[in-house]
Amino acid sequence: MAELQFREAIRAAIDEEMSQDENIFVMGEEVAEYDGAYKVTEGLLDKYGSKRMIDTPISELGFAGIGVGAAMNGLRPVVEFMTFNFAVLAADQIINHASKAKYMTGGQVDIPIVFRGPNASAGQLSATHSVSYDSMYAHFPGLKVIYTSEPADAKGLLKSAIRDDNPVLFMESEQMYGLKGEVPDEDDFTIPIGKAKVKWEGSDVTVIAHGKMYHVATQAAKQLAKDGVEVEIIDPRTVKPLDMETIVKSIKKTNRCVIVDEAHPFGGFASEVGYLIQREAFDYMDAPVQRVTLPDTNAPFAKNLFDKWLPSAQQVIDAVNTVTYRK
Amino acid sequence: MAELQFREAIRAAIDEEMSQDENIFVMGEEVAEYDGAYKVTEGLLDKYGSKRMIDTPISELGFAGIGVGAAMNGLRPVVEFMTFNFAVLAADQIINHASKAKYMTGGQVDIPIVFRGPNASAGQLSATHSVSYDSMYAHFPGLKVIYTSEPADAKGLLKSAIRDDNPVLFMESEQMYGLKGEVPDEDDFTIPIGKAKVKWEGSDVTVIAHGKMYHVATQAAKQLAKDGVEVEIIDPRTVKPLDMETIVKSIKKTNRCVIVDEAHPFGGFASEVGYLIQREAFDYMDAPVQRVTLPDTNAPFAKNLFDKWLPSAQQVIDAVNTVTYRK
Amino acid sequence: MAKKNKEAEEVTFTPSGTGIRNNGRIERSTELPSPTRKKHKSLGLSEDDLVDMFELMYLQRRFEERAMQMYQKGKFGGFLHLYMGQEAISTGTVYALNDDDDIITAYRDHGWGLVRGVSPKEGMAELYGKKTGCSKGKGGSMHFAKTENHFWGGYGIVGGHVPLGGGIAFANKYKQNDRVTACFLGDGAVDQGSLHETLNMSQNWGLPCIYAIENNGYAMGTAVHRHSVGELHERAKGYGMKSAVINGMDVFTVYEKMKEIAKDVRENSNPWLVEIRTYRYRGHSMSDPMKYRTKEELQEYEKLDPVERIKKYLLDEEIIGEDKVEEIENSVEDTVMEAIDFAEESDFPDEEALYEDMFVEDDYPFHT
Amino acid sequence: MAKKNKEAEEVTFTPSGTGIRNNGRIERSTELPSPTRKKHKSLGLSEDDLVDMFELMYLQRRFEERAMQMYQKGKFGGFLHLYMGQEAISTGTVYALNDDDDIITAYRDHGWGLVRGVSPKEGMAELYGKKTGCSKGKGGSMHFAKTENHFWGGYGIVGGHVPLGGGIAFANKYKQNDRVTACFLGDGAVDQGSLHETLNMSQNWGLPCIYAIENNGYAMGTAVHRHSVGELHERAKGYGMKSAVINGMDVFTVYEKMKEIAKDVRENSNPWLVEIRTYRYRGHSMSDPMKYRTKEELQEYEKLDPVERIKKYLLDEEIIGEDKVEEIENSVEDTVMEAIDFAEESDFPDEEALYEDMFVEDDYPFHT
Ligand SMILES: Cc1ncc(C[n+]2csc(CCOP(=O)(O)OP(=O)(O)O)c2C)c(N)n1
Ligand SMILES: Cc1ncc(C[n+]2csc(CCOP(=O)(O)OP(=O)(O)O)c2C)c(N)n1
Ligand SMILES: [Mg+2]
Ligand SMILES: [Mg+2]
Repeated sequence: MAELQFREAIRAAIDEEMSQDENIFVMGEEVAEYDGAYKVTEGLLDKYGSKRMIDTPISELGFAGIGVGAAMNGLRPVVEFMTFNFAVLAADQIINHASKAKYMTGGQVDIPIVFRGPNASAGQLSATHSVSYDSMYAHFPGLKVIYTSEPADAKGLLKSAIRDDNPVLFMESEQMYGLKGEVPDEDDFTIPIGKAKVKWEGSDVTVIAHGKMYHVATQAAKQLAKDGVEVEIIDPRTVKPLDMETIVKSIKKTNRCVIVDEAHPFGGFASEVGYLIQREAFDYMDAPVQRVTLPDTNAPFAKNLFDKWLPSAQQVIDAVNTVTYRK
Repeated sequence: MAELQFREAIRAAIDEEMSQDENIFVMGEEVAEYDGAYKVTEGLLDKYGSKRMIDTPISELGFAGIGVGAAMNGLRPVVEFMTFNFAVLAADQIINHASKAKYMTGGQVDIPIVFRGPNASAGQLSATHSVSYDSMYAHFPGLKVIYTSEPADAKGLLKSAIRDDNPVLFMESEQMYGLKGEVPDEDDFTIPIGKAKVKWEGSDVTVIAHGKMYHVATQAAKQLAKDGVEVEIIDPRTVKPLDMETIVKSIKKTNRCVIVDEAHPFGGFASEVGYLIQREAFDYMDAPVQRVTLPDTNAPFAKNLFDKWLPSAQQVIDAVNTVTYRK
Repeated sequence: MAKKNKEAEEVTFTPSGTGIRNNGRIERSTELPSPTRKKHKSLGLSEDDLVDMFELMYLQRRFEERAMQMYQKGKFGGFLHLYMGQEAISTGTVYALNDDDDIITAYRDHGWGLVRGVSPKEGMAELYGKKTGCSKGKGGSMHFAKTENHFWGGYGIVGGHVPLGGGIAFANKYKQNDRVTACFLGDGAVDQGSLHETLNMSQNWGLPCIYAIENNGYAMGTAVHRHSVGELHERAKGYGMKSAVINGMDVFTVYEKMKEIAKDVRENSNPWLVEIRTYRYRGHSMSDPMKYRTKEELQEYEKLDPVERIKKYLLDEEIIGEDKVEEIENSVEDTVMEAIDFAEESDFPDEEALYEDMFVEDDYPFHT
Repeated sequence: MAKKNKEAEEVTFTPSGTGIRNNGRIERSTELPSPTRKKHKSLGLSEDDLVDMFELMYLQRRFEERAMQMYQKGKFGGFLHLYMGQEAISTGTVYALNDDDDIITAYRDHGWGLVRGVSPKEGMAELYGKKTGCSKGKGGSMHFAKTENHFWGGYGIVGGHVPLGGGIAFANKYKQNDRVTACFLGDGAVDQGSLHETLNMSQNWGLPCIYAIENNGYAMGTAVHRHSVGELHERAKGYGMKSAVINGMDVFTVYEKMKEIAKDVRENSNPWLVEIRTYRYRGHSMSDPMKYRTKEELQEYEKLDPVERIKKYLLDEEIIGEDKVEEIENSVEDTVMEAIDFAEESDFPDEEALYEDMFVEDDYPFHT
């Protein structure tokens, strides 16, 4: 096991895959000569040259589409969005083209593309730079969506994503890039897409959290442990396809569930999982599923408001108290 | 009461509002000289002239943004998308600008704009022309979202939308434009945004359905009535803000619920409402909430596949049977 | 003073339309550049080529005339955007390009499919939504495709396929395989930002792609001058890109110019923006009342019909005689009628097909 | 043959960067057009105007230098994109425009706010995220705004505000109020499709708007020739739009040209595309190591510093003396320090503010 930063784990995944298949290339804003806006792709230009490490203009719609076209024609693009907030400009290429072209041509094209980059908020960056988009894309058929919380998951799943012959959205967090974690050094370590992981075992309540929120959940769980509440934390890792089996199994044990989600409430990941739990485990629930999400407001700049806006460990604790009828 | 087609009701709403306030104008593809791709705006060019009825190029991002800018600067644009499938290109203006500019300038701007047009599928138009977008936009703070099922609701709510000082998305259905219904002729008939309506009363099961799906629900309800099952149908009319009060009240009576939604399942309207019901009415539920949605696939062209793809009355009946444990 | 004058003026935004609100004055929606004067030999086309070209053009025309009838009879649903009038472009282009050069287009794609190996049977079956269709009945009229023949398909989001064309060209350059991409788009698509973004990257990166606008005078009901300012090919100027304006009613001209351009693209790996002027004979789709144009305008272009033109050339140059023409026309008619029979008799996709072609794997766990 | 040569060549896409991967050869990222030769009088500027201009430019500079220090001390968070080096553009423009002409810009907006009535206190408090900020602390550095003074704000999505600028101009034309809109964007924003769509509509509809590119040589770490092909102002050619290239390091030049252009826009209700060449002295934002440019390049532009330039003019022309300059500088310094004190002492927004300014109504039922 090596201890790697999140960004290093992502870089290693890209690097290992690029070295094995020369049809893989990286494109995006500042990925090459600048070494990545957040240094994720640092050093890759030196290693792979300007044919395979491509700086793009600020033309998200255009370069996303060029990526899709290149994927149709035999390449394997890894397209970086500086953040998924900017990918909204490319939504047509993701939603109307990447996810649909195979179907509407009766399977004549494959689109082995990865769209990756930071998702959701990263400190006080205001309303237009803080939204979490994994739920939105998971809504649309034809896309796989991954948003991991730890370096090992990131590496294993990104390698799988790059090898996948379908379009995959791989989401990261600017604020987690520096986070360190053990990453298996085994040759060709991959994690299958679509498998959740029980990361903390516990019998009192199931907390589901992915991406940056996983760490909010663990903070809460540590606190709750002091109070004798044993939390089971499941990190779905892959948002779509969603591993409900692992979730339902846990719920059948704990009979209570809190979902922590960095999206807004309406129709977010928490909503979907909460709905499915009541459908799949109705008879096992001792309390309604609670969710901890962003409020239904835009991201404010002011520090105090921003802190209030972001889901907190305290909110998770409160929700756990609610479902366990402790308070 | 006059009997109006859906398109006539929408046109009447626009016409009445335009005649009262000359800051209201309509822009979009083919809205003026062509009289509307679906004849919704027929005759308005003759009445209001080319200053207020504006044909745009196929530049959804650009004209949506021009609409937002014009709204900031004192006008009240009614922006038509030929369908909301094409509005994906304008998503940045809707999600990053219309819904956020007021907040991030600390309230300095108001954006009284209506984006309207047909939503979801309209027969065999294939994958890129068939998606339902009300849920997606409802996810984002700062937007009101309306998708009505009957001409009277459409007229009353569109008038309210045009008068609203916030950005409103008003969704229609190409397939319902010819549908007739009674519309009150009272002067200045409006319906407040955010109020659901119990459209059928019944005590056995609550069926929630809006837009085109409302009619699928009524078909099912008629069939079920023959079997002695009394269905209560609630049409939320407004997707956001969502009137959960009316829904929960009904559920407390029927203890069972089926949601019919024209979106895909993951994180759609059905998911949100289903989640909220378990949270708000947990102790009243005799069965898990079931949903009838599109499958998690793109829209196929072939007639047989398309018919299978679209939610059907039979699926609603099956779901009602499930929640009533009749089969 | 200036101010006062202005207030007197009425404010308008979009220029008014041809013939309708223009006090009856008729403006031709597009001006055609002159066709080439060269004869087939100096263009390097054999007599056989010419006969084949005629057959292919007539096939496209007849296929659509019959498809239209079937549509009107209610044999199939969805949109039906007819290419009639524009056949010189598809035909001239495929003759100008190598067989492994890549083509992508918008939803007005029947002609493009037929010239690039979608058989009339596969095409008609696709319109009918049958499993034997070129896209297995999943795509319908807007999504003909035949990727094995380097026809990447028709796409329904206006302007959406333009970056895809750029991406196909990007991959060709990456693989150094010397293939040229031709990306066709309508005049209406010129107004989409995706074109601008793609042109900038294409020129800056030297992508071997021809962006070819089929300017048929209208985007739906909007005449080209109403939706796009200036001349469309002049968009190239902003990027220092090579450009051309071509008469699209004459197959020789399209062939000649596209061949020259493709050669330049192949040799220099640079993109072109080409405006090919043409005319669409039918409505935008089947439900179009066509009030935005005059009968006179339509008639003027019908006089220039590309199918008639090549037929006349064949006869005038005595390459073939009336009897041979008739024989070809009859055989095409038979082919089309067989295609209709084939489509009628073919099965709809199996119900499972709903879930097929979504993902590469067979066992994808669909969300419910 | 041709083929062989090509295979030998290495494929590359984006041109390589200035000085870094260019074997050390230094290319200036932009070439400055000549400044105007006119003196202030023939430009119609009084001596008082000049002194005010200097003060305003020095205020922008000093405000940001101090803001930078406070940021580095950790007094506030978020992005901080500094305008230093570009102050001639904001200053020349506001003097050229009427007070009720409209201005909108991107996130590099401090200078724009300060010249259009955001007080140093309101500005600094906004950076600190305090309720006394111009945007109540909700927007931060990227979202200065003062709509009562027709400054519509800074926007953070590159290119996203360009259609907003067009829409503001649209409303002005609609209302026939004779106001001109100036929409500023970075060189990087030129590559967004939104610009293309907006230019086409603006030209076709005659919108009274100046689209002004502040070409400061770089979009983040990417030199302009690496992200945009050709000359930026030439994008206008594709639309038959009026255009100009302006030296943006000299406030007189900006003033002169923008005044002429605004006059034309007001009289003829037509848009312009203007490229104003300038230079950003600091990194893109606070975390930029600036490896993409050479120290020499930066130094060359520092020699042309717009603030120093007007100061020198004042002294050379003996409009004011060193002592008066010092007095102004001291008073600006005091103003800025007071602004910092004000920001420090101001309160954060009340917690309820989280839900305010989302909707017009007070009782909107937020979803939970
Ligand atoms: C993004 C988008 N906006 C609107 C439409 C609806 N629409 C379909 S075709 C069309 C006109 C396109 O005209 P043009 O590009 O000239 O092509 P033509 O039909 O003339 O071949 C419009 C507006 C669409 N399909 N996609
Ligand atoms: C749509 C979008 N893509 C990417 C970004 C990230 N980003 C912020 S500023 C910037 C560079 C913009 O450069 P330019 O337009 O030249 O403005 P300058 O910073 O030089 O003033 C980038 C890539 C963004 N904010 N929005
Ligand atoms: Mg056209
Ligand atoms: Mg710049």
